[in-house]
Amino acid sequence: MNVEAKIEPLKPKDFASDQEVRWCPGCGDYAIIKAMQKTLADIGAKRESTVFVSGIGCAARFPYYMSTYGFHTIHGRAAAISTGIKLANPGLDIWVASGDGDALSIGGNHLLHLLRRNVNLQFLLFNNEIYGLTKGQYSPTSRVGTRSPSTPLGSVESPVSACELALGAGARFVARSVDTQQKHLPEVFRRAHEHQGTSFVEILQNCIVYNDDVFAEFTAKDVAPDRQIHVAHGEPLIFGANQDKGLKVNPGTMSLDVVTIGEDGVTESDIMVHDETNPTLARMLASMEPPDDPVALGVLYCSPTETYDDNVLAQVQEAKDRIPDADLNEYLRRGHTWTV
Amino acid sequence: MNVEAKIEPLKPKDFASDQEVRWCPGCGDYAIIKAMQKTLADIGAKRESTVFVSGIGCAARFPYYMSTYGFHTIHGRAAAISTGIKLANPGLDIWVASGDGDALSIGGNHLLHLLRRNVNLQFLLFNNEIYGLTKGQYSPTSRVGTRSPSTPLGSVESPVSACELALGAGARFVARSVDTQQKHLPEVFRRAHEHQGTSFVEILQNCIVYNDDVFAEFTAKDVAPDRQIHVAHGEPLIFGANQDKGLKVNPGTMSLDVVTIGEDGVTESDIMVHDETNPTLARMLASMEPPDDPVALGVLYCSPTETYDDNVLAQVQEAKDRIPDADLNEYLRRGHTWTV
Amino acid sequence: MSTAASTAETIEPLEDREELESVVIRFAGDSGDGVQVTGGQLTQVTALAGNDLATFPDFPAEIRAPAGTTYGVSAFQINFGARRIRTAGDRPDVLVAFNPAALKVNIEDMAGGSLVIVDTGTFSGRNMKKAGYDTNPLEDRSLDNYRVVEIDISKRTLESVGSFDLTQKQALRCKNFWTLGLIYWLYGRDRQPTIDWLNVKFGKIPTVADANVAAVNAGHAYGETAELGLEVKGYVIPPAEMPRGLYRTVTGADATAYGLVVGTRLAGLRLMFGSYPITPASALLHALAGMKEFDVITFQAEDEISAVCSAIGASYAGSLGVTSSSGPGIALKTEAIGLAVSTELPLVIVNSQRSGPSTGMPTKTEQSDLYQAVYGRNADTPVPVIAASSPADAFDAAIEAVRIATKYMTPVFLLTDSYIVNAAEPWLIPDVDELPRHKVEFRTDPERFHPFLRDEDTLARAWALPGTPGLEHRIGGLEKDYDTGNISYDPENHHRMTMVRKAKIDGIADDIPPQTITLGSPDAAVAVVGWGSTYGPINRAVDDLQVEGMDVSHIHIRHLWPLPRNLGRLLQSYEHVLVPEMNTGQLRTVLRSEYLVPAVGLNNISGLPFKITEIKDAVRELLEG
Amino acid sequence: MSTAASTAETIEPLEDREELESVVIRFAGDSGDGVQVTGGQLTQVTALAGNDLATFPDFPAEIRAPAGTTYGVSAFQINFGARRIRTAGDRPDVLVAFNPAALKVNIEDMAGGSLVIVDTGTFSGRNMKKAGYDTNPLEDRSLDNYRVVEIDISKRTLESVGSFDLTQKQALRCKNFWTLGLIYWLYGRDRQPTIDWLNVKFGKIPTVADANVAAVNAGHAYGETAELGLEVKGYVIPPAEMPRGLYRTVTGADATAYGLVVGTRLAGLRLMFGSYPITPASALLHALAGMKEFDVITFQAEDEISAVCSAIGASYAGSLGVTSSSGPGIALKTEAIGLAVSTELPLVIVNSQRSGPSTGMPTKTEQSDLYQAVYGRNADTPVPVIAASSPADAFDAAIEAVRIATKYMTPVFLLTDSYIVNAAEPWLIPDVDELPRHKVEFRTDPERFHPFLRDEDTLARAWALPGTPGLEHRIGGLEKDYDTGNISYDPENHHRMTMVRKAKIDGIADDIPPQTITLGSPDAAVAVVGWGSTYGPINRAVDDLQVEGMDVSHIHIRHLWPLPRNLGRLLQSYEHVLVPEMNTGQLRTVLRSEYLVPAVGLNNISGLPFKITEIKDAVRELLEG
Ligand SMILES: Cc1ncc(C[n+]2csc(CCOP(=O)(O)OP(=O)(O)O)c2C)c(N)n1
Ligand SMILES: Cc1ncc(C[n+]2csc(CCOP(=O)(O)OP(=O)(O)O)c2C)c(N)n1
Ligand code: SF4
Ligand code: SF4
Ligand SMILES: [Mg+2]
Ligand SMILES: [Mg+2]
Repeated sequence: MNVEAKIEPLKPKDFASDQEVRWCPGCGDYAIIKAMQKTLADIGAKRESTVFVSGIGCAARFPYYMSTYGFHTIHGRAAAISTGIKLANPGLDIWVASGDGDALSIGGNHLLHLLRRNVNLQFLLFNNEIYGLTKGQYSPTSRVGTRSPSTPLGSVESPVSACELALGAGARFVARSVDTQQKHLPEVFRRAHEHQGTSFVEILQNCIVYNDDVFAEFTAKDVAPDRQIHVAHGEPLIFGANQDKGLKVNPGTMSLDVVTIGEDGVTESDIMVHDETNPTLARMLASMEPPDDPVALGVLYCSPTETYDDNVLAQVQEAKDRIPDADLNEYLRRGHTWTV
Repeated sequence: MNVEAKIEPLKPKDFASDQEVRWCPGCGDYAIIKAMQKTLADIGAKRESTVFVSGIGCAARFPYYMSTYGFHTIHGRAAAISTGIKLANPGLDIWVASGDGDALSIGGNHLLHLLRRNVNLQFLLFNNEIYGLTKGQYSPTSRVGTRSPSTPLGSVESPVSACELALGAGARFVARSVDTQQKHLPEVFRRAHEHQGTSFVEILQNCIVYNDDVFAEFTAKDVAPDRQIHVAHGEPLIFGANQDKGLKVNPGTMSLDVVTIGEDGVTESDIMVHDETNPTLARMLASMEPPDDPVALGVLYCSPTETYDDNVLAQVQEAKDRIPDADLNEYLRRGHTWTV
Repeated sequence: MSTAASTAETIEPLEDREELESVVIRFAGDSGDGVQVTGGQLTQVTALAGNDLATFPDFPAEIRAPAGTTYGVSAFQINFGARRIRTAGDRPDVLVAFNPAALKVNIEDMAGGSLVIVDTGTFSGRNMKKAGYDTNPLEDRSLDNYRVVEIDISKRTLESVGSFDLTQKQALRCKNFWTLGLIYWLYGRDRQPTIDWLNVKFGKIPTVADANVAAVNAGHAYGETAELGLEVKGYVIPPAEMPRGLYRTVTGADATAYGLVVGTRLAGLRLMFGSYPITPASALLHALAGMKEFDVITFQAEDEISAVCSAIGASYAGSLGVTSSSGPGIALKTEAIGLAVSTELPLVIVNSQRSGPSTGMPTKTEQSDLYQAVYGRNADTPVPVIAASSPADAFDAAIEAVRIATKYMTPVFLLTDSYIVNAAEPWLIPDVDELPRHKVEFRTDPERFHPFLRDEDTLARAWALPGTPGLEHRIGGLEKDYDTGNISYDPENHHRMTMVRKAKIDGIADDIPPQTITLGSPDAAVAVVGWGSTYGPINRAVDDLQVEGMDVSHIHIRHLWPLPRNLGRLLQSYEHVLVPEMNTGQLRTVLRSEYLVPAVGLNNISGLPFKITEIKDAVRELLEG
Repeated sequence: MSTAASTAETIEPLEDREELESVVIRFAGDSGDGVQVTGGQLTQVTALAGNDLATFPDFPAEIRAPAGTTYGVSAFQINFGARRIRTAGDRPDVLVAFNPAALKVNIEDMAGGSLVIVDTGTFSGRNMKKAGYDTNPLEDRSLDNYRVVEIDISKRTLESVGSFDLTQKQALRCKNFWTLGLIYWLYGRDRQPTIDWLNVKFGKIPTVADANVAAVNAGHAYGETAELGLEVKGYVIPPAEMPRGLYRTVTGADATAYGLVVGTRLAGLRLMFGSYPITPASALLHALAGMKEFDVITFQAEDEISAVCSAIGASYAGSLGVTSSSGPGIALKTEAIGLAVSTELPLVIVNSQRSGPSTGMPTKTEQSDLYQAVYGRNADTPVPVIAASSPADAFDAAIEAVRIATKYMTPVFLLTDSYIVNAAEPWLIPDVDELPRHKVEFRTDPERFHPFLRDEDTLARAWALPGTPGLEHRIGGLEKDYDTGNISYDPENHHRMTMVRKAKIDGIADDIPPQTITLGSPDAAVAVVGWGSTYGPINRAVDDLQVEGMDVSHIHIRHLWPLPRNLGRLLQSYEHVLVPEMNTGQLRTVLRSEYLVPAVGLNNISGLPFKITEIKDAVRELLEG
C-alpha cells in the first residue's frame, strides 16, 4: 500500500536560502524578494522544480537568496540561458531576475527574442533606472539629464520604455508593479506565473544609494492615488484619490485622455474599460507618464498564444512518432554503402 | 578672387562604384541600389561626404557598389560602428544597409539603442525574410512554418514585425517600401534623408534564390491595389483598385477596420486621415497584415526630436565654452601638488 | 541500404585498359552547372567501385554570381585510387572546364600534359571576354602544353535530350550528367547508381530524370564509340585495399553530427544544439536539424552569444549542450565559455575554422583558431581542445569531445575546418552498439552534497540537476568556496580553486591515448608534426619521402590540450621538428612553450589545403640544408 | 595649484622623535566609515611631506553591505617612507580598526608587535557577534601579541563635535577625521591641507566642515597630550629622495585617462572613448567623462561590442577610437578587434584586469588576461600589447599605446589591473608641451591612392578619411588585394596579406626601446622577469636580495608584443629565469615559446598583489635549492 508522504505546505520563509542577503540596507530588492517568497508559497511552488536565473547586477543576486535552484550567470544573458534550460527540461518553472542594464542594455537582444519566441517563463525586470552594482552609472531607462559618474554633466539619451519595447517585440504578457506595493506585486507575480508563455513584468525598484526616490513623483503617498492607475481586465480605467478620474478614448487623435467624471458631462460610461487582450490599449497604457498621465500598473496586456518550447518539443515528438524507435545504426547505413 | 569650381550635378550612375555587382541575377537588391543612386542624384548628395555602412549579408554588400565612402563591417554591428562615425564626424551623411538577420537577429540590440538614442542617420532594413548569404536559413522575420536548411520541418518561431519593433524602441521615423516600387522607394529615401534623427526604413526585398515571391501575396500585380495602402500625411487612408476601401477607427475596440466607402453608410469622411506624428496610428498601421488588412507602405511615422549626436556634441561644446582654451598642463597640476 | 554489386549490363570489358594507381579529376563551372552534384555522384560511384578517395569542393564566395564570371566559378576535385588516398590531390590529372571562366581560373593548377576537357559550346566571344581572355585560349596555343579535348558538350547534350519535352534551358542543365557519363566511360565506372539516384531525386518530374539518364548514357557512349580520338583512352583503377567492413562516404559536417549524436547517446544524455548560421559551420546545424527523431533539439539562436548560452543552460538542466560556429562567432562565445569553466558545466564547442582575420575569405579553409581555442579567453581558463584530422575522423573526435566534456564537467573545443566540413571520404561505418559507453551519473543523494563537491579521481564536480528534490543549490560565475560551493572572496580559496580547475584539465592527459607515431619511427631525423586537416598531405608526403629513403616520421596530434603525456619526450628525440600549419605558426608556439623544442614552421595561409609537394620540399630542405 | 610649504602653526617640534625609514598603515571599517576618504587624505598629506608612497584601496564586493559585517569591511593601506616605496607593503605596522569586523578580517595580516588601534566604542556584543567573535577579543588575550591601543573613538569624536548642530549620526561620521588627526600627530603630519580640503569639500555645509576640522584637531590633540600612554610615541619620517620636479599623487585610472588625452593630442587627433561600465574599468570612463573641455567624447555604449565598434567607427572617421573594459568585456570585443586588424585601423583597447574566470572576484586584482591580449582572437591577428607597471606609469604606457596605434594603423592592447587602477602614488608631472609629438598625417592626395597602400618603412596603410574628396573608397573585413585594396579571394594574395600584417606588427620591435635591466646586471644567476603591477614587489624584493648579497636581477617588460629585440639574448644569459605572475603562468608561456628559455613561474592567484617576501623566498629557493 502506498502511503503518500504528507507534505506541509511551504511558507514564504521556506523559500529563503541560508545565504545572508547582501543588498544595501533600504534597497527595494528586499521588498521584491519578500513578495516573491509570498507568491511562491501562495501558488504552492515546489523548491526543486523552481529555478531562478539571472545575469549580473544587484537584482541578479536574487537567486542566491532563494532556497530553490538558481543560476547566476553573466551580464545580459539570462534570457538565452533560460531558453536552453527550458528546452532541455520544460518541466522546470523558470523565473528570470534582471536589472534595467542587464535586461535592456547588454541583454536587450536576448530579451527581444525571448519575447518574440514566447518561451514559457517569467521575466522580471527590476527597473531602478540606474546601474547599481557598478556604482551608479546611468542606464537605458535613466531620464534625460541624469547625472552619474559617466555623465557628470547629465545624460543626453532618451530612455527606453520597457513595457513599450516589450510590446513592440511581440510580448504576450506585460505587467508593471512597484517594489513597495506588497499586495499588488504578489498578485502580478501570480498572474505572470499563470500565463503560458513569456510573462514580462516591470517592477519599479528604488535604489536607495544611487537613484533614491526616482519614482517618488508618483509613488509618494500624497500623490500616488492621482498619479497611478491600477488596471484590471473588464474594469473601467478609473483612478484618483476620489476615484473620479478616468481615461477616455479620443477617436480623432487616437489617444487616451484623462477626464474627470462629473465634469464636462463625462459619466462613468464614457470611461474606457480595460481589455487586457487589446494590444493598442496596452501600448497606450504603457506609454503614459506623469505628471500629465497616471502611471499604469497591473496587467497591461495578456493574450496567450502557443509557446516556443511547446512547439519545439512537439516537432521533436512528431519526428519521433513518425519514425518510432529510430535506430542510429540504420540511420548511418542509409543511402549508398558498400562492403569491402 | 575666388572662382568656385563649377561642379556638374551628379547623375545616378555617378554613384555606382567600379566594382562588379555580385548579387544573384534577379535579386531585389539591384532595384534597391538603383533607387538609392537615383535618390542621391535627386538630393544632390556629395560622394565624399556620404558613407554607406553595413554589417554582413547579401544586403551588406551594398557599400562596395557605391562610389561614395563605404565600410563593410561585421555581422550585426553597423549601427554601433555608425554611431562612432557620426560622433567623430557629424558632417558625414550615413546610410546603413542591413539585412533582416543582420539588423534584427544578431544586431537587434544595437538597432534598438540606435533608435532610442536617435542618432542622425538613415537605417535601411533589406527584409527578405531569410538569411541570404549563408544560404537560406530562416530569419527572425520568417513566417511560421518556413522550411529552410535549419528548419527542415518548418520554423516554429513567431516572427518579429520590424516596424512595430522600431516603434516600440522609440524610433522617430519609420517607413516601409518595396524593392520594385521605383517611384515610391526614392521618395521614401528622400524623406528618410530629410528627417533629422534615425530614419528607419523597411524595404521588402525579394530573395529570388532562397525565398522567392514571399511577398507576392500583396505585391503581385493583380492583388497589389487591394492589399497595399500607400499612406501620406494629411491624406485619408484610402486604397483599393477602385479607391473605395479605407481604414476607419473603431473607438470601442481601438482598432482600424477595413471598410468600403459607399457600403453600410460609410462615406469618405469616416475614413481616418493619416497623421504621421501619431504614434498609436503608426503602430496600428505597422501591424496590419494581409490578407485581412492591406500592408501599409510609406512614411508611417515621423516625429522629429533632438538627435543624440547634436546633444553629445553640444555638451562637449558647452564644456569647452565654459573653460575656453582648456590647458592640459594646468589640468594635470590641479589639486594638491608639491615640489621636490 | 544499397548494394555493392553492379548491374551487369552497364559494365564493359576493362581488361585491356591501362591500370592507374590513382587519378585526380576536377570539375569546374558556373554554380548553375551542377558541378557539386556531379562531383557528389562521381564520389559515390567511385566509392562503390572500391577505390579509396578524397574530395575537395571549392565554393565561390557569391551565392549565385552572374554566369560566366571568374569569381562565380565553382569547383569540385576528387582523388581516387587503388592505394590509400590521403588528399584530394595536389594537381588534377583531368580538368573539366564547363566554360571559359572555369578554364581561366583552374588552368594554372594543371601540370603539363594533363587532360583538359572543355565545353567549346560556351566559348563565345562574350563568355571569353567575361573570363578575361583577350584571345581564344583554344586557338592562341596557350594550351599547347596540355592534352586538350574540345567537345561541344552543350550541343551534344541538347542532342541527347532532344526527344524530351524540355525547354532549352532545362535541356542544357543536363550538361553535367552528359559529362559525368563520359568520365564514367573514361574510368570504367558503373552508371547504374547514378541512374538510380536520378530516378529517386527527380521522381516527381520523370521527364527531367529521364533526360538526365539519357545524357549520362550519351556521354558514356561518346567515349565508348571512341569519338575522343586516339590519344584519350579508357583507364581502369582497381579497388584499394581497405579494412573490411561496410562503407559509405561521409562529409566532415555529417560525421561530426553523427559523432555528437552517438557520443551523447553513449553518455545517456539528450543533445541540445544551439547555434547561429555561419559559413562553413552551418552545415552541422543543418545536419543535426534533420535528426530530430533521435531526440535532438536544435535551436537557431539570435546570435552566437545566445547560442552558447542556450547550450550552457541545457547542460545545466541535464542535456548535453553543444554549440558550433567559425572563428568570428567563436570569438563572441568566449565570455560565456568562461562561465562554463567557472561553473564546471559540460559543453562542446565545435569550431569549423575558416580563413580570417575578420570576415576574411569565408568559404576558404584555414586552421588559425588554435590560439583562440587553447589560449583565447580572459583569466585562467584551461579548456580541452580536440581536432579532427579528416572528414571521417570527425566522428571519433566528436565522440571523444562528448566523453571528456561530460566526464570532466568542462567545456571542450572540437576543431574542424572548412575543408573537413565539405570534403568527403569513405567511412567504415561502426556498429554503434559496440562502441564503449561513457554513461553520466547524475548526483541524487542529498547527503553531504554541495555543487562543487569533486570526484577524487577526475576532480569533476557533482552534476546535480534542477528538478532533483533535496539538492536545491545556486551556482554562478563568482568564485566559489572549495568546501561549500558558496560565494567566496577568500584569497587562498581563489588560488586553490584556480589550481584545482587547472589540475582537473591537466589530469585529462592521463585519460587520453599516448601520442603515437602516425608513420615512421621515434629515431628519425625529422618529425613532421601536424594537427587537423593537414593529416592527408603530411601523411602522403612522409610516405612518399620514406619511399625515397628519407629519414622522416609523421606525428599527428589529436589532443591539442592537454597534450599527451609522452609527447614532449617523443619530440625531443628528433633532430628536427617541422610543423606545417595553415596559419602563421600556432601549434609551433604551443609545442615550443611546452617542451622547449626548437620546432620550425611551414606556413601556408592561402585558404587552400597544403600540397603534398610543399611538405616534401620543406622536409628535403631541412635535411639537405 | 597648491603649495608645498606648510602652515607654520600646525607644525610641532619633531626633532626628538624617533626616525623611521618607512611605515605601513591600514585603515579598516565599514563602507560608511569613510575609510577610503581617510586614506586619500593621508596620501595627499604624506605626499606633500615629501615621502614616497604607495597605496592599496581594497573595496568590499558589496555596494553597501550591512554595517558591522565582515564582508562589508573596506580597507585602505598606505606605505610611505624616506626611501623609494615600491609597494603598499607586505604587512601593516599600524592597523586602525573602526569596528570588530574590521579587526577580525585584518588582524591576521598583522605582524606580532605591531600597533593595533581599535575604536572600543563599537565593541558591543551585537557587533562582536556580527563579526563572528564569540568572546571579546579585547579581553580574551587573543591580541596579546600586538600593541593594542584601545580608544573609544566614537565617544571622543562625539565630544569633540558636541558644540555643532549635528545629529548623532552626523556627528559619528566625523570619526574618521578624528582618527586621521591622531595619525597625523603620530607621524608628524601637517593638518592644514586636510583642513583646507574639508573647507572646500563641505563649502556648502559649513557646519559639517567645521565639525570635521574640529575632529581632526581633537584627534591630534589627543596624541599630543600624550593620552596614548607611554608605549606609543610619535615618529618622524624624513622626506624621500626623489627626482626633482612638481609632483602630485595619481591613481592608475587617472593616469591612464591623462595619458590617453595627452597621447591623442600629441597625435593631433580627437579622442573618442567608447565603453561599457564594468569594475574596475569604469574608473577610466568616469575620468574621461570629466574631461570634455579637452574635446574628449565619451560614449557609454549599450554593451562592450557596441563600445569597441563605436571606437572603430570613430577611428574610421579620423578620431582616435579607444575602448576599455575588464576581461569578460574584452572577450566580447574580440570579434570586432579582428575587424580593426583586418581594416588596419588604429584602436586602443584598455584592459583593467580583474580576478576571473567569468565574474570571479570582480573587485580583486589579477593579471590573467595576457593570453587573451597576445593570442586571444580567431585567425592570425597579431596585436601589440603594452602593460603599465604602476599607477603613474600608466600615463607613459597610454601615450605609447596611442603612438603605436596611430603610427602603425593597428589596434593596441594596454593592460592595467585592478590594483593599478585604484592605487595611488606620487607622479612627477610632465610638461605636456615638451613631450615628443607623433602627429598623424592623413592621406589627401588622390594620386595612385588606394586604401591599402603601405608606408614602406612602417608597413602601415594610408589613413584616408571619409569627407576627403577624391579618396572615396570602401573597406571591410573581407580579404583585400595587396595592390588595389579591392576584395580578393586569391590564395597567394591572402598569404601575402597575412604575412604583411604580421610583418608590420613584428617590425614594431625596431621602434620600441630595447629591454633594459631594471635592477642588476646581465650576468646574474637569476633574472626575475615581470610585467605589469608586479613591478613593485619584484623590484623591492630584488633590491633587498641584492643588499643581502644575492646574485639576482629584475627585468620588467613593458612591451609584451612584439617583445624587444634583445630580450631573448638577454634572458639566455641567466642561469634561472623566474617569472612571478598573478596568473598560472602566461608570460612564462610566451617567453618559453619565443626564446626556448626554461623559465619557471611563481604563481599567486589570490586576487591580491604579491608580497615582497614571497618573491624573496622563491629566489632563495631557486638559488639555494
Ligand atoms: C560583460 C560584462 N559587462 C559589464 C559588466 C559590469 N556590470 C555588472 S552589473 C552591470 C549593470 C548593473 O545594472 P542593472 O542591470 O540595472 O542592475 P542593478 O545593479 O541596477 O540591479 C554592469 C554594467 C559585467 N559584469 N559583465
Ligand atoms: C559573427 C557572425 N556570425 C554569423 C555570420 C554569418 N552570416 C553572415 S550574413 C548572415 C545573415 C544574412 O542574412 P541577412 O542579414 O538577412 O542578409 P541577407 O543575406 O538576407 O541580405 C549570417 C548569419 C557572420 N558573418 N558573422
Ligand atoms: S546599489 Fe542600489 S540597487 Fe544595488 S543593492 Fe544598493 S540600493 Fe539596491
Ligand atoms: S541569395 Fe537572395 S538576397 Fe542574396 S543575392 Fe541572392 S537573391 Fe539576393
Ligand atoms: Mg538597475
Ligand atoms: Mg535577409
